[in-house]
Amino acid sequence: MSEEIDAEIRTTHVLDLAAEGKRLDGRGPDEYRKITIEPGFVTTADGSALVRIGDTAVVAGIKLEPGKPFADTPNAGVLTTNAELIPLSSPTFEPGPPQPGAIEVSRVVDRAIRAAETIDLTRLCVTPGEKSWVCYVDMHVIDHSGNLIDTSLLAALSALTHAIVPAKRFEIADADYPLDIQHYPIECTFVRLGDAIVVDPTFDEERSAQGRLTVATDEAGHVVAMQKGLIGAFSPDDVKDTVRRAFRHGDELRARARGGAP
Amino acid sequence: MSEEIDAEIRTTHVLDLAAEGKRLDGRGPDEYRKITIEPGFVTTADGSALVRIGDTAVVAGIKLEPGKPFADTPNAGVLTTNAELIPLSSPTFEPGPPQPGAIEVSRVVDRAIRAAETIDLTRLCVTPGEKSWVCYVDMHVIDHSGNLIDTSLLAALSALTHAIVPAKRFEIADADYPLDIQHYPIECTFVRLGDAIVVDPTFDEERSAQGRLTVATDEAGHVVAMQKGLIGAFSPDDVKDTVRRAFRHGDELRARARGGAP
Amino acid sequence: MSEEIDAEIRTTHVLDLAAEGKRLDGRGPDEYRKITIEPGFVTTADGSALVRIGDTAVVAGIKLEPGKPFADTPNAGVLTTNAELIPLSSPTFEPGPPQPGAIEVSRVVDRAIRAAETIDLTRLCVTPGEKSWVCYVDMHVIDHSGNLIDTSLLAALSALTHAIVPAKRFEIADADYPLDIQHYPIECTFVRLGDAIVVDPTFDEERSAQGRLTVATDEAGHVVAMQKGLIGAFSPDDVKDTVRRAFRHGDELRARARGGAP
Amino acid sequence: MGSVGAKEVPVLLSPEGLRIDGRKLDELRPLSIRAGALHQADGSAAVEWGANKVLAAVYGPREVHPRHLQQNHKAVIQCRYNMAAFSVDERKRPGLDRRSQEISKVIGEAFESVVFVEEYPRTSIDIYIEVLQANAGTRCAGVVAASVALADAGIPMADLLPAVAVGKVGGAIALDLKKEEDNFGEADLPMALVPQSGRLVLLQMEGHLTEPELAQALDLGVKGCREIYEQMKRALRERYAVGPTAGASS
Amino acid sequence: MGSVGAKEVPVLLSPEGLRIDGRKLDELRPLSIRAGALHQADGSAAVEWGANKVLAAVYGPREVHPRHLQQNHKAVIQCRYNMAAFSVDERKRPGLDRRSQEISKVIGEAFESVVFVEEYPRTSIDIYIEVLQANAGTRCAGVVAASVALADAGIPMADLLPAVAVGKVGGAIALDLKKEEDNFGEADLPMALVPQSGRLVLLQMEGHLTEPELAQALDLGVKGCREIYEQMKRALRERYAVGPTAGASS
Amino acid sequence: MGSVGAKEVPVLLSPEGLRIDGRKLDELRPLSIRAGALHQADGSAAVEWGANKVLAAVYGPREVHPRHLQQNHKAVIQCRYNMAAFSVDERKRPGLDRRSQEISKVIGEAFESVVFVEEYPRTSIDIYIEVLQANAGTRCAGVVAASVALADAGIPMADLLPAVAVGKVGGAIALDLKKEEDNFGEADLPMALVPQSGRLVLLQMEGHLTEPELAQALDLGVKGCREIYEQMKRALRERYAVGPTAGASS
Repeated sequence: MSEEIDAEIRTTHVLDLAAEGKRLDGRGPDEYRKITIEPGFVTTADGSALVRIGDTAVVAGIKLEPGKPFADTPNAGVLTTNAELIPLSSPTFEPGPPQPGAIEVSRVVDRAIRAAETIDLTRLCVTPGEKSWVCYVDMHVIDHSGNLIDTSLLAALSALTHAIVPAKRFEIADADYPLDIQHYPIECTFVRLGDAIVVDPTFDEERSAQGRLTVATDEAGHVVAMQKGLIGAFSPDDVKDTVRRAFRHGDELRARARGGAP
Repeated sequence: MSEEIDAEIRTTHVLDLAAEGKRLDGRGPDEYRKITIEPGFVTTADGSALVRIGDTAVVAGIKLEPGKPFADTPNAGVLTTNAELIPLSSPTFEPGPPQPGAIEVSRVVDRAIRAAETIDLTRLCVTPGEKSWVCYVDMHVIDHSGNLIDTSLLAALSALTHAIVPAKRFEIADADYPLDIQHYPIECTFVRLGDAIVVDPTFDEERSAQGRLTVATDEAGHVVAMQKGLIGAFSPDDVKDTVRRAFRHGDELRARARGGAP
Repeated sequence: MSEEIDAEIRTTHVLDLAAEGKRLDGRGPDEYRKITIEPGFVTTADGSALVRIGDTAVVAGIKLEPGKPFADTPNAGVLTTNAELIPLSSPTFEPGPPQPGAIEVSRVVDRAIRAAETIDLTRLCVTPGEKSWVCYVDMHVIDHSGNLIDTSLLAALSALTHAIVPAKRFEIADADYPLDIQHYPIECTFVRLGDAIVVDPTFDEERSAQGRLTVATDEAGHVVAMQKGLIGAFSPDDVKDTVRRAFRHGDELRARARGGAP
Repeated sequence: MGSVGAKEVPVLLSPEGLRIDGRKLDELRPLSIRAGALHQADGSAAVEWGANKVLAAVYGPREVHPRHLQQNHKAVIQCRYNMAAFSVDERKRPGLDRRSQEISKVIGEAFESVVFVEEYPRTSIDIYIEVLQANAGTRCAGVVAASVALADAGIPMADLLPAVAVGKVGGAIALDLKKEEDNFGEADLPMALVPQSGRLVLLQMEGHLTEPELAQALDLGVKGCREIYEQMKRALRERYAVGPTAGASS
Repeated sequence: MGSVGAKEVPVLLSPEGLRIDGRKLDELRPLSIRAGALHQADGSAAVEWGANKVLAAVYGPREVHPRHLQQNHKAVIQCRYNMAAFSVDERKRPGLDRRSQEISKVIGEAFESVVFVEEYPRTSIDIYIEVLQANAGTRCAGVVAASVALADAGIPMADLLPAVAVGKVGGAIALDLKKEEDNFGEADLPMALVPQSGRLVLLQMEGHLTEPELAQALDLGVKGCREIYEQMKRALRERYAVGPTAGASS
Repeated sequence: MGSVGAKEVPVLLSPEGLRIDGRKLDELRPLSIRAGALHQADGSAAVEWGANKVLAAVYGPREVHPRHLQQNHKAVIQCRYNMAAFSVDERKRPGLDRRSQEISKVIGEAFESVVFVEEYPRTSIDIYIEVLQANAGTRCAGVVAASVALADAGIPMADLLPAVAVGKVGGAIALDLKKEEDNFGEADLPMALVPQSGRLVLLQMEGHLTEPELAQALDLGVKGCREIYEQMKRALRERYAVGPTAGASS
């Protein structure tokens, strides 16, 4: 019960600050927390990265294995994206099958990667209709202080960018080779706090939010995916304004994901 | 709690009426509610029907897909019957895995279709031991006002009767062709209400019942399946009498399912 | 609640007796309950045994079926061990998916069978990389009065010892032949009751125990598996002493399992 | 029945009217019933019937689990019919398949028709049936075993529930089918009888029977149930004459 | 969209600017809405929209199940969007896949943004959407149906929620995509509008749109929603003018 | 161990008695422990041990979920050991397999042997262990990490639990096996020690050891645990000397 009251007090505080154009951690409405990217974090993966945005941390790992293409896309490899919101990472997550929240993160990240045509799936075909690479993108959330979508996609993209296709190990080619990245989608998430719409929400801001909006952009000036979440509403003008901001942030984050340097 | 008392009052009322040979909706003990059959209701299915018995409604859809025959019947296709008692259709159904009630409906309908040899499964074999048609019969209960078994089987039979094997789409033959129906099973369900045994029970009658008995007959004068359900008992003479009544109703309903006309 | 108090009283009693070097059923600390082995108990299995240790009873059944070898062991058959702790056998078991306790029994028995190289899996290969026998060892606990691990392994071993590979039925060879047993692992389980460490615990002793230790030995003088379970601790000297006792018991039980005679 | 594409149907009935195992049409397979076969259960029984081996255990009246199934005015009966992985020719995956769930339901309803459930409000009476070796007729063997187990547990009931399947083999109505008869026969009709009222609380059927055949099958089944009833009572008398004994096997 | 390795893309837009079914870019498919289509539900609606057939039912406010989801200061809204096995070309396995779970979540959140949940603390309002026949735009059809079902159930809301998807086909922004347009189009953007506030409570997007295209799509969607809004109100007026009628089909 | 049909066994021990990575038989792999590595958990630790990367988090004492597990006289310890999909060579399906469930059980029991659970009746102390990168010995790394996480969370315990696996490679008893040694070695014996009492609360074994070898392995393991114990204490001193720091990696 005290937990519930505590949450209520924090919500009020977050909203009061927002009304004055302020945020709990002193950031401006259009400012991300500190971002660090550590590519190659997991050597058992074919590609990996540990990404932190503020106190939120996600480890993404890529695994490539030979499999069978889908019947309706015999000339293409298979991409499988999965986010695990494990109970280690937050007092609000419970053990058990994936909850709607975890499924939403998986699917929103998956949508951006897929719609942006991040990897050319036809290049993952080995024998049409028979054999193709299955590319697993697993995102393991290890610390949840808000904004899981942006952190997870950034981790996935960084991991993909450095991934090596283990063609030699599986005796499919004479040598391993880097996974071919065509496009670099970046997701930027905003929440409404009263009249303010702020980027990169913390956990407390998400809990206080009156609507969440994620916009994924690519490096060529396209919006490739969007997702409105949580209880709340956005006007079309809010959306247009948010898209503009997402393009600005997208360029900066994209450079980070591609380089992997701080 | 008021829900529980309400149910008890209704039960008493149903039984009191039955003792006078009456039913809540004015029907005689051997009278079905109004039946309507709408074949071809779902165009995405290879065969379909919307069947209503009174306020109960079931949509059945047939899907035929190439698959593998079972090891012990290499020369036969595969028949799979499934009833979904979705929570949309009744306040008593909950989301989640199929409950025993849904499984019973599926299996009792399946038993009638299978025992009657409704379709000649050997004609669904493509290459013995390797490839055969899998015939899915999916029954989607959308309004549950009692007597799901009879409604579901009638919907399944009507859907099968009009089903087309999509042989061209799957490049197995040059043209699609109608599914071959050999026999026409009909299930008639009765419940005991005190000394009375009435056909086509409503939801309230099922809840008040002291036993339920379903008899499936074919057009050639056979009983092909039976199922006693719910708490309650029937004497052998009750059963014999019920079988006689099931044959009478069977003929009438069969004509409806075959024709599809009202 | 009275159930809980009852358990507490029994625990105190068990520990008090143990302090005097006594046990509830009058046994010495290093004495097994009466053991009976009934091989061939289930004729539908390819090998089977009903084993009782005191009031604990387990039926093990072996089934051999053609299947596919694992990719990393193309020249070997597959061994699958499963213990079912069905609710019939104890008031403490509930219906549903396997609980950690059932999984532990399965895995500890499996570990002993596998580590001891009980059966030569390479002899279960039919066509390397393509076809091999899958050997299912199913242990069905039917009466749980303590010491499920020892009883289950003894049942599994007795069943394997008498198993016949159904090569003729599956048209893999012209005749059936006995499964080839290379080694005979035996598991001996001990629990700590205060300062005493007693073998073959009853249900009440397990519930009172301050640690459980299982030691599996083979006929050639090896420890092949161990498992410490329950809340409690053992000193290295306790373990060494227990191992010595396990070898002694192992020889006696092994003779029983191989012979199947009382 | 209805085994599509089956290779060849064996001769199920000799010219003399005898069945593949030499039985007459109205003859039961050998049946042995032992009450109190298990130690942990509040009541139990082991049944060997032809080549079937079936155990039943009863726990309760006890707390209802899960809690929300509790009923204010009566005990709930929870029945679980399960087959061991090795009980059939082709290994069965552990756990309840749809067939087992259906059988659990109809057996539970059969017992709820005779147990005086209103005597134990807010409790659960749990019936567990385990098939260790199957050879047609396991649900009936399960009902017989569970019935004796309930009596062994001291649960008050209107009556015991003898049960048997009747079928049609080689054109004739026959009592208590064994596996080959069930596989290649023309009909299968399992039933459970309340002997004192003469009413059926379990009844299922699959196959092809004309109306007269069905009537004949019902009558033959009732007759079979009455024979089994005597053996059930005998098993219970033995149990209480000689005191509790142990062992699931004979 | 993004159908990797698809064989050949059909011509989705004629030289005259007409779509494969002859519609103009800003034209909706035929839409019929019937309130009160089901008997058991507290409120219901059947929607046929192009070749989509979707049902919605509302139960509640009622007891929360499972109990631990109950909230002290408001009703919880539980939404379940489900597709029948036969509703799509390739048979769908029964039960909620990940796509259905995501859609259930965003639709539930959309309705929680307009329903006056604080009026019914400690209760559940359950929204069930069943897709019987799918042809692109089923989540929007589901929102429209659920909206009318909620009104039919008498649940107080700030407004109805018209919904529609906008997409990009043959290079042009188009309203209310049908299946071929969705499969081979360049973008898909489903949305749900609160007409009185002009705000969006559901918004998703996938594909490729430039910033100006996105702005155009939003505006076209809002326009489409306002048209649909009129039809929704008409359906509710009909329902209460002529009294309850039955039947999921027209 | 026991890798049936494995192609060729590498030389695990050089003539000089050195192991494939140059270690001596009683030498540990490099171990780094960082307390307080996570922000959300009440206590946490990151362990890098050879090529293993393992995290542990502790939540509690807090409400028990699900409720019926609550105990009146003590806290329940719920332990979940999980491997990330990418932590092993062949991708692991997400979720707990049977191996993980067994390990979760024995680790939970090990901690319940040292945590003063009776101080927090009716609560749950939840231990989560996540293996991000695996190279043999992950359960021991998990115990070490969880131990430090419990201390970091301020949970009162009789002692920390150092843990290590001993094995047999190339005929010799060796401390702290790495993956190739584990795969091709002759035995594996993981253990966890209560240093102050000198007793073991976790002990498993698989392979082939004679009685004298087993005794030797136990003694070597205890020695290894005592080394690790010093590092665990150092990590906790560092944590409280320099104040909380962030970051799962070094």
